[in-house]
Amino acid sequence: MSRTAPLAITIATGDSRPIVRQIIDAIRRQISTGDLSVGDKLPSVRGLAQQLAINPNTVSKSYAQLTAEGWLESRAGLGLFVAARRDQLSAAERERRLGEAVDRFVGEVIAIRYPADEAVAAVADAFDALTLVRSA
Amino acid sequence: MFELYKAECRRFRWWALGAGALHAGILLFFDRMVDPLQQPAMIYELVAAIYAGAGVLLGLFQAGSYARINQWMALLHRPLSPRRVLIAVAGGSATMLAAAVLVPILLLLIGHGLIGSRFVDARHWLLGLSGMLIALTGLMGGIYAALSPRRYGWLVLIPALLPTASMAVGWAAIVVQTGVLVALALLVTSAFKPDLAEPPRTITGLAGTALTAAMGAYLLLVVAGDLVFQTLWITTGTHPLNGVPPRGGVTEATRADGAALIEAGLAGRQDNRARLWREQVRLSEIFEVPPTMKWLPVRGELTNVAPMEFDDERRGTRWTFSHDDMRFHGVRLSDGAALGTLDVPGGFDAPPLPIEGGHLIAGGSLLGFDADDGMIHRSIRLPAGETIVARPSTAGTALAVMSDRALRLYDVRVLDESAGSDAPLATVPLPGPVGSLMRLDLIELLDGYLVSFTYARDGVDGPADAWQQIVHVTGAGTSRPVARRTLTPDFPFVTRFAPYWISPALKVARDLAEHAGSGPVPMAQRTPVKIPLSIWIAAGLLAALSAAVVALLARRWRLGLRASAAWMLATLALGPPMLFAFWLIRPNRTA
Amino acid sequence: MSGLAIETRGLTRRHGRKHALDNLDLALPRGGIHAIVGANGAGKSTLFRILLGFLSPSGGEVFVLGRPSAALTPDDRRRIGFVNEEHTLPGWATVAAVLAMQRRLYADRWDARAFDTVIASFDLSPAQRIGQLSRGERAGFNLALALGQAPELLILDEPTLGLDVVARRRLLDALIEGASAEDRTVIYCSHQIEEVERLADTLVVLERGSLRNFSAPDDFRERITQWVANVPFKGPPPDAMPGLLQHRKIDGVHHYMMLDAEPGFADFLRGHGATSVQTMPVPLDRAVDAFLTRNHAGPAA
Amino acid sequence: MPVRTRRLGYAAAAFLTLACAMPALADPLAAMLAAERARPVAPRFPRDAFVSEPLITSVTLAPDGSGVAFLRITGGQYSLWLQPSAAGAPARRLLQRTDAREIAWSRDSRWLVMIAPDKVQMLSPAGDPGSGIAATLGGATELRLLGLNPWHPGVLLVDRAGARWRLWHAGPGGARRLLAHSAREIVDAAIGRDGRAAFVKLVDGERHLIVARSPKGGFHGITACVAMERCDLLGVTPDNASVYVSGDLLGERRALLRLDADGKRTLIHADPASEVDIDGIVLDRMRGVPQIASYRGTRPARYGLLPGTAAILARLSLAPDAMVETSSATWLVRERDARLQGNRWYLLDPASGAMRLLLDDRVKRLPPDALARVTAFTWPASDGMTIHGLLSVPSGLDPAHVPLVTIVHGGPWSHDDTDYSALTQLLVNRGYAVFRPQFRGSTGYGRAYMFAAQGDYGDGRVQRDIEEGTRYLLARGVGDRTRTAIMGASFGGYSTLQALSNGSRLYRAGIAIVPPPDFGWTSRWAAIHGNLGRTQGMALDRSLRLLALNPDDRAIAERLHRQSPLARVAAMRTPLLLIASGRDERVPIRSVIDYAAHLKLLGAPAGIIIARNQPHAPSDPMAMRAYLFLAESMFQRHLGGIAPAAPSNDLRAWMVKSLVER
Repeated sequence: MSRTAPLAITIATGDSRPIVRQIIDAIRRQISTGDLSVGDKLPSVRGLAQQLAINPNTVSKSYAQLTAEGWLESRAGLGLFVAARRDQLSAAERERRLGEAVDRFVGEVIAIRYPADEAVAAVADAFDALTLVRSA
Repeated sequence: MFELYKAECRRFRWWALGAGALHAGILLFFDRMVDPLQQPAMIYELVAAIYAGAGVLLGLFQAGSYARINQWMALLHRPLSPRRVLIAVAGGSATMLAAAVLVPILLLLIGHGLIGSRFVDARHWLLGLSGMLIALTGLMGGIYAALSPRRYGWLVLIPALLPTASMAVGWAAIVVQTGVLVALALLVTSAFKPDLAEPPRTITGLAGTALTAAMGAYLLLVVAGDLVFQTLWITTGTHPLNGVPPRGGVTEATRADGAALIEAGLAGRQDNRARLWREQVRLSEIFEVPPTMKWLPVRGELTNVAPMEFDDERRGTRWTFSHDDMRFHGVRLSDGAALGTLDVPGGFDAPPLPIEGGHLIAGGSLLGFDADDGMIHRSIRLPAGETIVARPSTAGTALAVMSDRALRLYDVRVLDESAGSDAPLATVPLPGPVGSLMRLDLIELLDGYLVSFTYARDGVDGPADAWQQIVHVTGAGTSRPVARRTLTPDFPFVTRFAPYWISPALKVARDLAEHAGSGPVPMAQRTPVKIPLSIWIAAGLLAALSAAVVALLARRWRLGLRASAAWMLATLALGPPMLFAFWLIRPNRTA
Repeated sequence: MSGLAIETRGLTRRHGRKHALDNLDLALPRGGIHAIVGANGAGKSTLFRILLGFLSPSGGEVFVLGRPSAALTPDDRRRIGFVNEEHTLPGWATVAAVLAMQRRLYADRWDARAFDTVIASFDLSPAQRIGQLSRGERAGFNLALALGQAPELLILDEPTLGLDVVARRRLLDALIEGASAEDRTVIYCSHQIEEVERLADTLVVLERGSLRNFSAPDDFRERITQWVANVPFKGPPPDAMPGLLQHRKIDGVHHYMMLDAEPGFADFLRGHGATSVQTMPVPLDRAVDAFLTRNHAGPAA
Repeated sequence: MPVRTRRLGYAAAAFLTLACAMPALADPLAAMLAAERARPVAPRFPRDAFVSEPLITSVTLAPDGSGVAFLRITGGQYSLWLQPSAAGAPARRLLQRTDAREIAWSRDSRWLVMIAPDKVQMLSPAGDPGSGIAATLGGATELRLLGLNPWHPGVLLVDRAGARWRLWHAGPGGARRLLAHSAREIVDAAIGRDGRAAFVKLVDGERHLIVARSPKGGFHGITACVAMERCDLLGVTPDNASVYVSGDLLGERRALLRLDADGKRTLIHADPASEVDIDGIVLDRMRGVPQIASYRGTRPARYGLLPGTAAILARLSLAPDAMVETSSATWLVRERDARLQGNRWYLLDPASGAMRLLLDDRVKRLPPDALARVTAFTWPASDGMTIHGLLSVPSGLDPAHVPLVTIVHGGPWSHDDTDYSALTQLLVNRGYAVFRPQFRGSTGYGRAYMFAAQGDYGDGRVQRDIEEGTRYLLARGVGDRTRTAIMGASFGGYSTLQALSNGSRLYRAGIAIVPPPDFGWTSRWAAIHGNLGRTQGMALDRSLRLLALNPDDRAIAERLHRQSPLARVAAMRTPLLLIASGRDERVPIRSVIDYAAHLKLLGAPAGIIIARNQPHAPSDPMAMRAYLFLAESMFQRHLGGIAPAAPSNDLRAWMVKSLVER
């Protein structure tokens, strides 16, 4: 039986994102950055609720969505674990989200009058760094 | 529940200890100065008022501390029925209050009894009990005042003042006080429920509250109504008793000097004899004989009309009367040593009331303490069944002795000669019940007397008939009426009969309650009131009208049919006070 | 017995001419934490008092755990815990005495563990008198007592009011601990949206005695959106904008807070001359604030 | 020491009282009228100046003559004083306040006996132990004072235990000794020098019995005083075998006599003129023997009974009516005269006859020379009996043209004496002649004179004496026939009412003060109700029976009623002022009011005044002043004369408060 991985996340009330959303984002980010590895056991609903001082139902909801999105998987009687990575989104959806992300990015870059080529280079560097971290 | 009781006891224990110590200290102090068991009634009334006041304050404080909504919810929202919560909470404060009141009294009484030279009558133990009952009544009143809806709670408390108006004596007084306490406790129970603003939920609680409130409203209407009425009269300057009272009226008769009164009484006669009498009246000294005392001692009564004791100054002895063995007990004033008992041959018919001049009134006997031989002698003994109801007074060479049946005139020397004859010079049967007699004036004639009886009690602003009767008493002691005139009431018909038309039923109930257990009170004999038919009709119409208003209100408040009917019937029976109570209670549930 | 913890039908309570509760229909299911928010005077306390039978409704019906609230029996009360904002406890009694009384009263269902868990985070001595406790200590003790009685229904009327951050955090922990019990329904009333956001399963918004919202907090939040539009001229008249909660003009830019904005709202604004239109979600506290203040700040309807 | 002070009682001229007597002169009328005509007219004095309140009382000389004790009255309070006899010695106040109303010296002059209504106290001026209460009077045994023990410091007391009367001696410190006891009431006693009761007077039915102690012990009767005979025990003779008695056991008039143990009566002294009763007997207290016998009247006389006494008395001839107290050293003399307002006391040195003023109770008094003389005279009644009377006339005026007021004394068993009288002096000063008849039935002129009334107080001889006296004076040129009035208090008031309603039409106005409207009714009432009737242990009804006024006799009652003012009320047509007392203990106010009401009803010209709180004989000086004003006004209105001065403010206030006027 594996130990529960520590889940170093915080939530902020008063955020424009609901707490469910914040938990989901944080876990996703930790999985993406490798802070959580596949097979890591997540805190129990009660445990996380206590940790974050929130309603356990909220934790349940977050876990449920992450599970539905394929980030987590439930092992009967044992708890929730980080699932093996699969693509959960359709191609079209992925394309749309990329478009949104690019739009936001481009808007911000234009706003700071940054040269486009340097911006593209910076994005490339960021991706490289991400790869390095993961492989490390 | 027991924990709650204990907690409440603990809450007040220091208060109870402090109050009890203070109480004991004050009693001890007064015991040093005077005999606390032989004070006039007024002192006991004052002390009772203090006990009641202490109870009220405690009740207001305790219930007031719970009456705020959060405290109230904290107290009642628990797995206990409100009644049990009440028993625990009120039981705690009642226990502490009763201890603070009763323990010092008992210590005093026990102390008295043990000292030997003093005695404690059964009635004194009851007096202590009564003190406790009154304190607890105050407590319940305070609790009720704090918890009951302000709209009508105060009204319900008015009839709880019954012990102050009750004529009950001895055990009966204890019964009346207990009854009031129990009734008040039941009313508190009915108000002791989560929703304080609502009328009682149970039918019995509601009915009890409504009836009591109706009685309160009745008393308020009768007393306050009269006050308002008279104040209005005075402010508008049309009060019948402003300035010169109306001629031929009751007030004129009660205020007139004796001569004018007797002359007015004779005004109806124009014969020579009456003219001579009138001349004599103008010249004579008028002797105003006090007709009745307010109270006479009754055996076993809790308090005293006056201290039941007198001093033999020559021998330095204080004689105090014991109701238990109906004898005087002597104590030497200098050192408090017991000096035995004092009796009169034939015993006392009733507890003797010491009056001026070393005389005593006891039932039908006038007795006197003779400082020479240190004995009590009987000066006058009336025929069996008659009671002396007033302080004997001198009228020239005669001693006027009022009994409940007759005015008797004795040679004034009857007081001095203990062995002398006590045959009266004249016996004048009273022309009406003694309780209605307001004043009695007489003059001496050459042989005999001319006596004026003015029957006007309750006839000034009350409903009683008032009249004046002149009686001629001959030298041989026979008497016959010689003139009579009716005194016209000074107050309007409407106000005089207000207690009746407002609610005949409540009038009767009030009288019954106040007279219950009164014992033999000869002064209570009154001329029966004649209630005119119009008053009955007015009372009926008012009741019907009130019932109609109740019906209207009940419809507006969407009261259930049976509840509406019950309220209407009650209003029909009790009249406007019930309407008043209904309007204040505003029942909103189909009960 | 219905499956609802609380049910009111057409519940009305008047204080004179003022309606504290106005035809309130509310059905709170068993289980979960139901937060009730509303401005002062929205009728929350009135509702609780009626629920516990300490106030009679002027109209309508109320059921608590399936029982008319006016007819709650001592046994019903045993299953209902209630904590008010003052944490009313007899100030003259000691902690031990109050605890002993509570244990005896609820002997058949006393949950020592729940009590101990909560009380563990407060440093109380049994000999202390209630009157000597700090407000936070008293609140903790009170909540511990309420949880110790293992109620089916726990009604909390602003339990954290006036508490400092530390005490509030402890209390919330205790509540989370206690609320997770099976089949327990918690009704929670607070002005602290943060707490509501953390705790509530259901957000009940009361306004002037009426029910304005009954949903999960996130659902509520999603109903409210903020729009920033650059409209050179006066902008559309407010009465032409159904669902407008708030409108402010800052530096010539119009900020609209919209409830249930229609899909074509951006076009609507452009149609009224907006040169740019942007929309964004709002945090819960602002959403509630906007919702509750619409009738104060907004133009007269 | 005069006998009267030994009686220690309070004598008041009042209805149904029995008092002592005095003699009068034959026919001095003409001389007196001439003398008064020749005197200058007296100036008018303010009315209130006539009222004379006593300021010093009970002045009594110590038997050793060392000093005089007296009571001073200040604002109603009595204080006890001692004035040493030595010249120039200041008076010393012994007690600042005392309840005593009378004081006496013990024979050894060491003790003052102070007598209050309810107790007897003894005080040693020298401070001997034992001062304090000697006896508390009254009580269960009705302890009362009999008199002073003539030999030993202390008093004689009588009380009653069950059916027995007991005679006690009580001395300093209250030590009491039983002297005698009897199944009959003890009313008098003479104590021997051995301190034992030698002679005792007892009540025996309608008579008194004098018993003497037998040598073997026990008492035996020696004589009886019957039919109202007076027999007062004065003291035991030096041989202890006999007793001095003042009484009328021998002859008509009261005299001084000796009564021996075998009942033998020996006259010692009686009025040589056989006219009046003996008035005063002074005993030599050291020896216990009579020293002086005196007789009163306008011709008073004094006789020395011991060797040398007459000589000393001769030196006192300038004050023939003065009262004397003797001692072994100096004598005390009280000046007495109708024109002397208040009192003056002198010390007389018996050896030299020098008199020194000791005490004067008035700072200011009306000048005696400007006041009226009182002259005794007699006239023959229509039945031949000689009747006595007193007359005073205004000086310097023709007596035939002055109004005449007849003042009838009360009692009726009493008499007017020649002391200062405020009423008489006021009326004379205002120009009225004042006639005071000593009608038959009056005392002081012997038993026959008193019994001559024969109980006929209706239309009988008594009333006729009064009216005949008035007519006699008118005939002798005293008084204006058209300006006569009659007044009197008590019996005098009765007589006034009689005179005004019996058809005689002699008087033009009358003032009746506390009058019994029906003599019979009042006597009966008094016999039944009054607490006033006992004289020497004799109940009033017994006395009345002896005076032919048996209250139980219906015939007498009916006669008296038939002839009473009450029965004749309709005949009252003369202006009358009726003054009654609201607290009258002798004439019940009810009877006066009944009569007054009848007067009012019948429209009689009568003014009624009731003094609500006054007794039968008011002692209140305000009452006296008020009555003087009322009398002056009444007579001025109906007899003419000078208008009276209005009452002063305090008097008017008192009258408004105290008098009911109709």
